[in-house]
Amino acid sequence: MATALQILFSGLTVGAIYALVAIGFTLVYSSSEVVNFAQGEFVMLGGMISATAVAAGLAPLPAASLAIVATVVTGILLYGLAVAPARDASPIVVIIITIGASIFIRGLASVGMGKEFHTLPPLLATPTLDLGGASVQTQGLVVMAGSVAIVLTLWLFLRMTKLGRGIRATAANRLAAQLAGINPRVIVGLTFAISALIGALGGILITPITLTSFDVGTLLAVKGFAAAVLGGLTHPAGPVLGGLMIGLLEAVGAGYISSQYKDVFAFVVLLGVLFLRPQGILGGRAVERV
Amino acid sequence: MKPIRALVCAVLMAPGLATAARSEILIGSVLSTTGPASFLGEPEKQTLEVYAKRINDAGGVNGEKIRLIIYDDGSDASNSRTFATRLVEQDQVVAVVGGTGTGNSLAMIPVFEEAGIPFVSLSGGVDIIDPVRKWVFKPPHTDRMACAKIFTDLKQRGLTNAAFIAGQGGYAKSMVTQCRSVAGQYGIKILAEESYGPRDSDMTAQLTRIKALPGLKAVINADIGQGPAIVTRNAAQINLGMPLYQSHGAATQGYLELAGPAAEGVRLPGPSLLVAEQLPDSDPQKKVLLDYTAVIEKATGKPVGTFGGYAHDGLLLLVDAMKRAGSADPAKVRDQLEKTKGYVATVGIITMSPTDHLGIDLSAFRMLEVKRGKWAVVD
Amino acid sequence: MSAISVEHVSIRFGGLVALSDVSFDVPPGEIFALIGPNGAGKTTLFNVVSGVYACTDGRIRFNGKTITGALPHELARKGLTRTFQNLQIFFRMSAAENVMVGRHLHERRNPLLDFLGLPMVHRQNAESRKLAEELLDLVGLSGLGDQPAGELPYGVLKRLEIARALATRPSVIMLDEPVAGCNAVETAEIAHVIRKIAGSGMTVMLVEHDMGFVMTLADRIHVLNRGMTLAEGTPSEIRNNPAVIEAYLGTAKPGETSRAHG
Amino acid sequence: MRRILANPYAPAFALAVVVVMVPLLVPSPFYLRLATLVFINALVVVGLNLLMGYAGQISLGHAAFFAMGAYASAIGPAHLGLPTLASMLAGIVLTGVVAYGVGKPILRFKGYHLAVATLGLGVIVSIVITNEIAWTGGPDGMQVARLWIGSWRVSGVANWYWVAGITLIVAMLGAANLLSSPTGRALRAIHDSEVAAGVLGIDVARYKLLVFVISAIYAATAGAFLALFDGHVTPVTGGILRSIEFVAMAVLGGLGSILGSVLGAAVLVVLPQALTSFHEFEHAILGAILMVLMIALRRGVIPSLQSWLLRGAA
Repeated sequence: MATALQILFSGLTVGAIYALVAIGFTLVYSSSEVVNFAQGEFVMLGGMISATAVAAGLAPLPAASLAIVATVVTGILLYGLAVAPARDASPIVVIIITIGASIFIRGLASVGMGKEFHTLPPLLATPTLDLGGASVQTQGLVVMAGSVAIVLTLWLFLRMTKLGRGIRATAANRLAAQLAGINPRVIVGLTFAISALIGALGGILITPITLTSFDVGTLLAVKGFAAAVLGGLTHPAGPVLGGLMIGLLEAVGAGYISSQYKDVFAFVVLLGVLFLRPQGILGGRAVERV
Repeated sequence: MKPIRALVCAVLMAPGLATAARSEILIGSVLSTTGPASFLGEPEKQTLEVYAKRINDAGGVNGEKIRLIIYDDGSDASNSRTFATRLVEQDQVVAVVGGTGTGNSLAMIPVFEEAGIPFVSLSGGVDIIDPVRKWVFKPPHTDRMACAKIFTDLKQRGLTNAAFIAGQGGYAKSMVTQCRSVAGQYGIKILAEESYGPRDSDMTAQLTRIKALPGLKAVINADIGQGPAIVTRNAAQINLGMPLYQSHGAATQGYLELAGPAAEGVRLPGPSLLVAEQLPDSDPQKKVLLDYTAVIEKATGKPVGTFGGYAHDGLLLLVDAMKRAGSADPAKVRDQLEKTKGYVATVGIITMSPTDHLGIDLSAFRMLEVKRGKWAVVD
Repeated sequence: MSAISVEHVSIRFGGLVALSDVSFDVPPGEIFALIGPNGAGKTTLFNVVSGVYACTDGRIRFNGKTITGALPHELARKGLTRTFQNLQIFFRMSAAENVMVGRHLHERRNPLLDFLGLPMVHRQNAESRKLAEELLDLVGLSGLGDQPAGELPYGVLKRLEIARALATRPSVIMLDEPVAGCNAVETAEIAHVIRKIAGSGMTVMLVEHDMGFVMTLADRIHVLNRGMTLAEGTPSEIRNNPAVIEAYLGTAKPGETSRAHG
Repeated sequence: MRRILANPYAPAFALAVVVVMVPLLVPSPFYLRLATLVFINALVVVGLNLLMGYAGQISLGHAAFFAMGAYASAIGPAHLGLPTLASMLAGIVLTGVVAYGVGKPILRFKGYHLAVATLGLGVIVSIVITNEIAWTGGPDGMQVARLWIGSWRVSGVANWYWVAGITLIVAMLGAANLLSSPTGRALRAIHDSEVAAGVLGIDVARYKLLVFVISAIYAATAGAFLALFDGHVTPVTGGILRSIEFVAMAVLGGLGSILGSVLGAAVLVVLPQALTSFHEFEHAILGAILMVLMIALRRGVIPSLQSWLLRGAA
């Protein structure tokens, strides 16, 4: 029982990390149909800049703020300089541009901040908690709470504010939104900024668990992308569900089946789910129109 | 079609810009300074650069300056081979020191063997020098030696049932494979071999599974990078309740910082480099170790580690052989490398022979334990 | 025996009933029109008959054989093809290549021979190309064969789709709004083409909002409203049917040209 | 000009000229190795372009097929006692069979789902290669026996340059043949409109599977060549980053352009060599160049240049 609970917590912790990465993917995708493969670099910048600033003597809070501001600026620059100029290109070309951007950002980060691994102190003073015979990292709970809080805040923002409604309108019908006086370039730029913010925040929250280095973004982006697609690219809660599912599958795979083949297990189940629900777990039903 | 042909030619010509001035000794190096093995490759690169400059500042080798040409293979063995070809054909180096991962070294060896250029590998795999190859030498400890050191310690402590948890990189897999092959000789039974992915952030599921094994006495973690720190923290988190061993891949200051208090009591086989100050003054290695530590800390502001030490030993072995040969001629340098005798390096005291291109024995490793956040010698 | 029999066909999307218990028969060689206000289910019915959608209930027969649930390419092989309301042109090909794709079923197609580029493949290409030119001539697009399809105007593409469908040598051709967006001259040309192909014995089913076009061309007309059959009969019967008049006046005028999904 | 650009065989002819010219122009065998690597990568990318650029189906897992060809050529002689040539050919056929079996279910996916499914395929193959140490040597890889064809020992760059170059030319000719045939028209039709292809009698699922298998065979052949050329193979050969690199080559050169595939491969193979003089800025510059090229030539280098040239000529 305690073993099962321990494995459950492991899965939830990892899943919450994937979810944090995945949220950024879905936000940009739903407003622009672009999959931004540089999302992982936002996560990296959040963690790396904070850790570098802390190592340089800054207090954690200013360090985190600096990291968030710098990452958001990066997100806006990425949109303004690289994605917006290619807005009429096909999605695959935009994806390659974001991959180029992620190589570029990673390259600069390795020069500017070195290739060593870094960590950040956990948010809470007690590092672990005993729950029902299993031990869980408090930071894991922070990450879970953080991803739920981010999704809720995002949901409220999209529903309750004028800007948020503008994003939703652009997502639903770009042309109609444009006719209603919404500038889609501003809106998509905004979603890049917000997804950079979420990425940076995520990077800061997960670093005490995952540790960080200049190249942490690549594999996180791959897992986050899978989580986003699994959950449904357009549903706000999709990434959380998708992330948690992949995390749990990996933990169950590692704990009960084979730790070498846990990713194989997770991917096979993931593909099975996609067969049954091609629109993703929470995605809306899509009927092809001809 | 003309512009395209011109373009192809222009692009193909581009790498030809770097040509050698003949008054220098060109030493090539291919390292994994990006990709999964960058944790090893980066300190190797820093060490090579710092020491090349020091050697030149001190007058060079046989009156000539040395010039390093370092390429990053991105941890991809096919790239290593391309760069090895480039070093031989294009840059026309006289010797090569490098090869971060075992796979990278193995992929390059045929190039150097065919060209007749001495190659000092920095990788851990025993396959590199066993069987002995004419042009290939290797100062680093082999993984098998690390296994032997850990198993000896386990046996002494009566902890004969052990389990492995390892990453999926070359270092980790090679270590586990070699340990498995010698475990029987030390009377150690390996009850489980668990694994985790390259960027996994939580290994409690695997550790929980291991912890539940009946009769298990110790857990060994073989990996480099962030993996050992996370495993150490997770082991403390779930209260593993038995000794945790790391490999020499974790023998860095970075590991201590990342793992924090969770590392207390963790043991690992490490080079004397990490405990140089604790060595008695009579120890022949002490001066070399302290010198290396001081030089690197001054030049890079970063603490020394096992892998940077390998690069130090590799480069200086080559230079030593060149000095004894009185020339940089590849064949003469190779012969002198093979005659290296009692050379004091960070990994140990190296004595090569036609049948041994490794040149160190088990005494090169010390069993270290983390005590109050620092390395302490326990044997 | 009917060329097409639709028997009690219904289809639901989630909770939405798009077609409910629709039945009709189309005898061979007839020009049979489906009309109805927007959202009546005309294109959905086309999609069901041509195998693009699977119906929830009911049966469809083609020359007496049940084809319910068959895939589009299987129906094409049996001799049933169609055009689309919103153009489904192969924009990255030339006009002639579009029509040559329609020849697919009648070409020898062995990937290995194709890969090797044997002379017989080239001979066949030349043959297909010649037939494609003939069909382009038939729909009034002579000389446009080498034009990239992406650069042709809407009215031309409508006719290109008809030529492409004819290339499959169907016994039943379904035309979804063949003259939508065409000017009077083009409409007359297309009406002429449809008469010509029907005259050769081919069965034509069509959906069209242009009432003048439908009334002069169709042998019989089936009227749908909100997924259900409202009426069926000859053009003069339909023109005088009170239920049809009410349905149209109650929603939209018969001549409306909105492109909304049917 | 327009006629030359429109001729489907022009790219293969152009490459044939390059293949003959390069050995006369380059100063050292290192350049021949680079050229050979370009040919090998281009072989994968030409196949991938048939899949992505003509049939419109994405694959983020083609390195899996590349690695299967490579490891088959290594494992046959090492563990099964087969001659290298036989195991290479068997490996290529086997990869085609695997692509058929895997493609059948996953090609039902479209767009990003297909991307994730093929990514999953890549991850799975890569994990198997990494973990089945007894067969594959694990992350450190394994040695590959030399290839003998009759009494000809195919080794060294002088041999492999010609083998890879000529194979690439044949592969490009085959691709060009395919595209101007019923099969190729069916594939291009599927790209523009699956539903229209269907009502014209094209068995969409079958043709997707066919082109998936063809592209897998191209990749496996290239993988076998790389393994035999290098004499050593490691799991990085089949890693997901390699898959993404192939896609980047195809998109950079231009989807739907065979010549573009070769150019895309050439750029991404040669560029890292040319950028080594920037030392630690190498990767940042590579990323920046990739971005700028894609923004400026957003349909890919060759299609963008072609339309520019045509406009100039008109």
